[in-house]
Amino acid sequence: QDVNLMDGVEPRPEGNSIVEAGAFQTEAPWTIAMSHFGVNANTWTVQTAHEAKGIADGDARIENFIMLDANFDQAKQVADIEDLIAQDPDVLIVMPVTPTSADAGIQMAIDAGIPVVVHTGRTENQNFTVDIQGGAENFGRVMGDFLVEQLGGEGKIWVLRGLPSHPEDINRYNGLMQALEGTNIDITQEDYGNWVYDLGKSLCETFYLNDPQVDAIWSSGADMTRACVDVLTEFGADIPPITGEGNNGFFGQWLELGYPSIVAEYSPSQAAAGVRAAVALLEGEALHKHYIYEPEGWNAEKAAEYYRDDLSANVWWPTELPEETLQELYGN
Amino acid sequence: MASFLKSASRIPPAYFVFAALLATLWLTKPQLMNLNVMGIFIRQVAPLGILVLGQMLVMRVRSIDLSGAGVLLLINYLIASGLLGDMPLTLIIILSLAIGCAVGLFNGYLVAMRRVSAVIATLAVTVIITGFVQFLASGKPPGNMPELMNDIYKMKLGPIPLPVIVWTVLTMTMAVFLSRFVYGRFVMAVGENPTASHFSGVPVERTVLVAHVLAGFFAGVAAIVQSASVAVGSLRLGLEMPIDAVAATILGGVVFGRGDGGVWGPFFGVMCFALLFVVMTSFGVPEPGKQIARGLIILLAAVFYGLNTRKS
Amino acid sequence: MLPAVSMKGVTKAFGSTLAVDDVSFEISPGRVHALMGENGAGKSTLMKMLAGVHRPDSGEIRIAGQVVTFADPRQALAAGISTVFQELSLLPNLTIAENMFLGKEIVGQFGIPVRAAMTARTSDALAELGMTIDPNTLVSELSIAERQFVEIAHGIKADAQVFILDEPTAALNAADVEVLNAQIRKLKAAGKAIIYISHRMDEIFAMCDDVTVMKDGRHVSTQPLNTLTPDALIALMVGRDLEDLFPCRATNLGHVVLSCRDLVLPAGTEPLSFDLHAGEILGIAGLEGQGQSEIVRSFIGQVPGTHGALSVNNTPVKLPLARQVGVRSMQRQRVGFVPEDRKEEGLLLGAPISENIGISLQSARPGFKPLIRLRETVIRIMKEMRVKAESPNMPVGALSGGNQQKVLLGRYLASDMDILIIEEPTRGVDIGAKAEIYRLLRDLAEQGKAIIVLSRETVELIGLCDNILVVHDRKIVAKMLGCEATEHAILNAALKT
Amino acid sequence: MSTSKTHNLPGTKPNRWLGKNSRQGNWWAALLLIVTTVLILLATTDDFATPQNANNLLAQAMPLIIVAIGQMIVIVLAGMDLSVGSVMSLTTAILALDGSPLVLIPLVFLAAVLIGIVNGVAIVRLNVHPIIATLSMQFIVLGIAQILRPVAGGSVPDLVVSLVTGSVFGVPAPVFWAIFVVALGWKILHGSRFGLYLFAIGGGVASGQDDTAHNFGLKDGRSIIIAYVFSALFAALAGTFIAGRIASGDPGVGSQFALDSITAVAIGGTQLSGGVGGLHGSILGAVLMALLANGMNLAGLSAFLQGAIKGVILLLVVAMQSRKKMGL
Ligand SMILES: Nc1ncnc2c1ncn2[C@@H]1O[C@H](COP(=O)(O)OP(=O)(O)OP(=O)(O)O)[C@@H](O)[C@H]1O
Ligand SMILES: Nc1ncnc2c1ncn2[C@@H]1O[C@H](COP(=O)(O)OP(=O)(O)OP(=O)(O)O)[C@@H](O)[C@H]1O
Ligand SMILES: [Mg+2]
Ligand SMILES: [Mg+2]
Repeated sequence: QDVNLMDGVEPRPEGNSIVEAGAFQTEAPWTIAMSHFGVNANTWTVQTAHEAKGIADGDARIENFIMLDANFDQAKQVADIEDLIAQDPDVLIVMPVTPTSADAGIQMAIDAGIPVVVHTGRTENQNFTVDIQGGAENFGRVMGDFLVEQLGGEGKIWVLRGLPSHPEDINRYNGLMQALEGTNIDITQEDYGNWVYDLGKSLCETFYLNDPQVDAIWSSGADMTRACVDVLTEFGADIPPITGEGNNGFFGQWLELGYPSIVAEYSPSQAAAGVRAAVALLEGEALHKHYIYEPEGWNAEKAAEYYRDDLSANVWWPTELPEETLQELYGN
Repeated sequence: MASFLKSASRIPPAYFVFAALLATLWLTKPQLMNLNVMGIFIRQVAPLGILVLGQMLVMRVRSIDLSGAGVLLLINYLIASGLLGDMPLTLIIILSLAIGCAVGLFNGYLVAMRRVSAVIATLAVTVIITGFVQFLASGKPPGNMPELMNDIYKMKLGPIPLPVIVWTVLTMTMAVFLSRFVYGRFVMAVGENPTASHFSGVPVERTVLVAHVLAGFFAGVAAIVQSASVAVGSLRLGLEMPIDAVAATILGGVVFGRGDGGVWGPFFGVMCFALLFVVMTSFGVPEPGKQIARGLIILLAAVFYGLNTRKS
Repeated sequence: MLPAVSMKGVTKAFGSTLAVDDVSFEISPGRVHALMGENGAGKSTLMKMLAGVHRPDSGEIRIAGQVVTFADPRQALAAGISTVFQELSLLPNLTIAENMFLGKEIVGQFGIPVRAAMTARTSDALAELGMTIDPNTLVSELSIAERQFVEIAHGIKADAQVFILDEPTAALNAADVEVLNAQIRKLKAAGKAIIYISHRMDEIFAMCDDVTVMKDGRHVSTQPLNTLTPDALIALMVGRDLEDLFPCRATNLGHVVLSCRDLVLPAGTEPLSFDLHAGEILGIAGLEGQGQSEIVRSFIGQVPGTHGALSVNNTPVKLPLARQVGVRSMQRQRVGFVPEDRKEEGLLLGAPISENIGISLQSARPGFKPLIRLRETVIRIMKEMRVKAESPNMPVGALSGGNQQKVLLGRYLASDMDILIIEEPTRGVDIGAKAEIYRLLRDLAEQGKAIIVLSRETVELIGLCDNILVVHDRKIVAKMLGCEATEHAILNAALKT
Repeated sequence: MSTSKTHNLPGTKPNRWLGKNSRQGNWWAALLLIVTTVLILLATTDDFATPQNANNLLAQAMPLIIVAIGQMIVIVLAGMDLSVGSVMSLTTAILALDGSPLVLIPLVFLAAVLIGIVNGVAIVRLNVHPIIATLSMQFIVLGIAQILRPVAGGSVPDLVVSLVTGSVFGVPAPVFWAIFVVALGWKILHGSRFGLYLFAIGGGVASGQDDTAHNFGLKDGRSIIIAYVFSALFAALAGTFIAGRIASGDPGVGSQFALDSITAVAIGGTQLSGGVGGLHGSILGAVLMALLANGMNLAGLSAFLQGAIKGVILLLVVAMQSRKKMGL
């Protein structure tokens, strides 16, 4: 009877509570407001915006879907949420920039009687109505476990991290640490590649030239993975086990070259799930307060099922975008 | 001897930092000290280096160009989004350079003819282009770069990667152009005193305009090299690149309206940025330490230079 | 009586240039002491040490018997030394009043400057110098002569015992000089010591009590002025007798090379016309601000809103020219314009002498052409102009004021123009060099070139020019032959009495 | 020979407020755009003219106004401070440390004074270009902020939070902040000898007469150092305001502010070459930028379009700002 927000999203088993049915039931038409942490950081963030908008546009009861882009600026997110509340929405969806950038806004909305859905990023203020959290530790651990298994618990690895000071990066890294605990795996080189291709590439070049000895590579995101594989290919080196994410370009490379890898799932459809949770609240359905999203890793077979060579490198899997939209946005 | 010492003291800070970083690597990571390895490291900063050629030029005529970020992003997006269809590479390159020049012309018109603040004008251009690209990207996110570009990027002449050669050749061309051609004197004169230049018959407005067009051109070249180095298009390049370009230029001894460092000062300014990255990464300096070390190194070099060139 | 200032064995070198070499100098209260010498003799440098701008390498300075060392001009000011520097040094973005009170503002409650009081007192100070200008005008809006006056007002209104005036009259005409003279007499009567530097002989003899002559950084002689004749003084300075200051005039003029027809200036009413012939030196005289430089500047597009027709070597030029291209298009017609404000409009101070001389020749070519070799030209010009400098690579900013002027003129000499328009050809130039410049201009005219000269020194116009136009209120009110003109006649015409 | 002559300039009656030559710069372009934007918003949206939104707008504009005032103090003397953003970040990081606000707040301002002095001394005594000095400092201070607080979080003392979000007699706290910083800015820039010296020093640099102010007997070096201290102090003030608003420490919070504050100052008509500008211009510039963000949010403009529109408006201001001098 539970509302299905998205495949792989489940109520948190412990420390959870229930949002009473009907607590926020509202007559349509609705105004749904959303503060996005940054639409234009990379193609993954763009896709989240499309996923959210896709669901909202497909629901005739949502008259007004206002999405603001904080552009990774904490101060702007504070302002954005104020401006959203000023427009008196029926529900507020927040993708926080940092653990604290949305706290005051959440409180302000709750005080004004507006329910708040938080996803894709944690907040310190726990007074929101519902949250959906991708398990960053899980993400990092899925990757870490794979490497531990591949190496038989011993060896040298490189670590390509995301954005410095970014909570997602720190939590994924913590997941890796949990996986490495008790093994004899050494991190020989580690640095931040900001989850983007070009920095990831410079980093791998520097790592390789410094010390080409490496048994496996933990990469915190797919664009960096592809960059690193490109570097190793250019140097003519063997590709050791390396971790990746659900990106179409990376799938293509992986399936072609066939190196050992695993995909940690982190779907942009979490943004769709956020809208779904908002709609459920307005419909008056009962929800849990906390949802988690901790899927298992993907192997090459599963990647092959998803891979589409007729779409560009920048589709992120899994997605809920309809075929039509996929073709329009990513058709080659 | 005295004059030798005096001219030695005017060596731009970039050379000191470069020497110090090189020595550090030599002592601690001798395995990195070969042409093949260094070539790769230097290749990483080739786009910045090419951008600096333009930045240095506009700074010499007392202007500044922050629009490089926009040009890079736009060209990178156009190539990767497939909006250009199956255009041949030469056409893509010509189009990119044309875009760079057009943006430069627009900047130059605003700065030289309309006399608006160069910082604001070029910043606004970047903001507009970035917004425009992001708008386009909402309908058509960028995809793959043509593989041919990637292959060209990886080419080498002997141990030296092609982008490094392009950068060096452009730098040499600029060095000759500025020191042996009339336009170079115009640049010097305008930087020294625009009013007096005007009365001396220097076409001040045109000089500044051309400087901006050239800066746009170099941004176009930088954009091509930068695009060739990646496999996917980007949506966000940020203003770090133009700001780094300003910093490298000043580190190279060129400041607004004055240029002790010639063309090679800023060249080595960029090399410093390359080595700084290598040194930090190979020592595994943690992020805060990296920031602090980067700041301290630049500051100390500038202080050393500043003390030497201080008026008596 | 204790001297107000005494400098003993003072030496100052810039690199390998010994600017001041073991000079001793003394001045008593209530005296006006002239400091004379050729360009680059070290006068300004000596005074800058007294004013706290430079610190001497050796030697000592005493003020009222006390040995002093100044770390900066502030301390010199506090010790009672007020200076009017040779190179204009007002801040263009401040108003006259703000410049006047800079560093010693009148502040009221909470430290807020009291604008009204400063405005009023500035107004008074300016009025004493015969100026009725609004003290809240930004200095950037002033003409060069007005700036000079503000600077003088700033210097002489200071609460000081010693006043240094380093070529205060270089940008002033005779009437203005008289105003200054009255002020100096007042200071003298109040028992102040005044050091006066000028290259104009008549001023020296009219105002000063004593004279010290310097040459090549060294002290030559100090004596009361009444023991000297002008010729004797010149001989001391130059080290030789100067024959005629002015060369002979032209015997016959050629065809018309430049004709100005029906020129109407923005604020003018009547159109004005005149012709310039090959071989002619034409002077334009008039009181301050009557439109002399507006007339010539309209030829190079610097005065928007003018109308009229110009014909240069029979090529018609329609006025107004666009500001951005005026200078260049006239240079293409072989007309050179030498601006008066050499620091702002003339020289590239940080650039070497060679570049400053060569820039016009280079800029006559398109930017994408290679540079032409100018080494020989530069060396020839420096020799012809007798520029006192270590090498052509020296930055012009390090030259003495008069030598800077020579470099500026040299630029136009190098580019071999047919017509030269010169605002103030000898501003700040020593008497010897003046004679050289006059001869040079005359030589050019003999070669068939034509020259228009603007000058505040009426004597200069009379001695140098073949014809003189007198301007009043943007109209030509008189035209006279140089050989017939007198100071009196010109002044009468200029005043339109 | 006594002649009476007058030096009255025909048609150049000084105008210190308007015009290409005024020392205030072209501040009216920003004003014009503010008025236009407000009129458009009044006509097209319902939510703009509410007291709630006025509060929001003030609070949103405040940090930028504060930093811009500090930034302007150094820009007037032909300098620039790229380290203000990092100082803001550091401020929030310090305020989110464990400790009494009575220790933390003075610590914040002590740090700012120190940073300002280092900037100033590097520029004045060690002859380092302002962009390089403050850019280096930006990295160094950011590094320190990251050490103190690697990830956003922690909690800021309640005192600071209520100083920003509270109200007195129904008047929200940001109003008092506004009055305070504007008064302080006015006093420093336009109501003191120090302020005039800033303009004098900057005007000297802009006209290539670097020594002129010094020759007037001004303590130019000391004034410049103090100016950088002020700039850092204003940044700390802005950081405190933001810390109160997000109630936590965050090493990334200031990253946009260096460029944004320079933009605001320049939009306000201040010339980056020094010597020309007015406090009101910088405030108008900062308000315009905040108003644009707020207005575009309320007008429901697509997140995908906001960037381009902001740029176009920037360019509009710029097009209206043609000046006498070319350059920065
Ligand atoms: N800052 C400086 N750097 C280098 N050389 C200088 C500097 N100032 C003056 N000199 C040199 O010192 C010498 C004396 O210059 P100074 O300005 O004292 O001459 P002056 O007698 O005032 O000449 P003028 O009549 O032309 O003003 C000149 O050779 C000049 O080039
Ligand atoms: N381009 C201009 N636009 C407006 N006013 C101007 C312009 N040029 C000059 N003026 C004003 O016109 C008046 C006459 O100026 P001009 O400099 O031609 O007189 P002048 O007698 O030659 O003065 P000087 O002896 O100082 O050269 C001055 O008050 C000046 O401020
Ligand atoms: Mg002198
Ligand atoms: Mg004049």
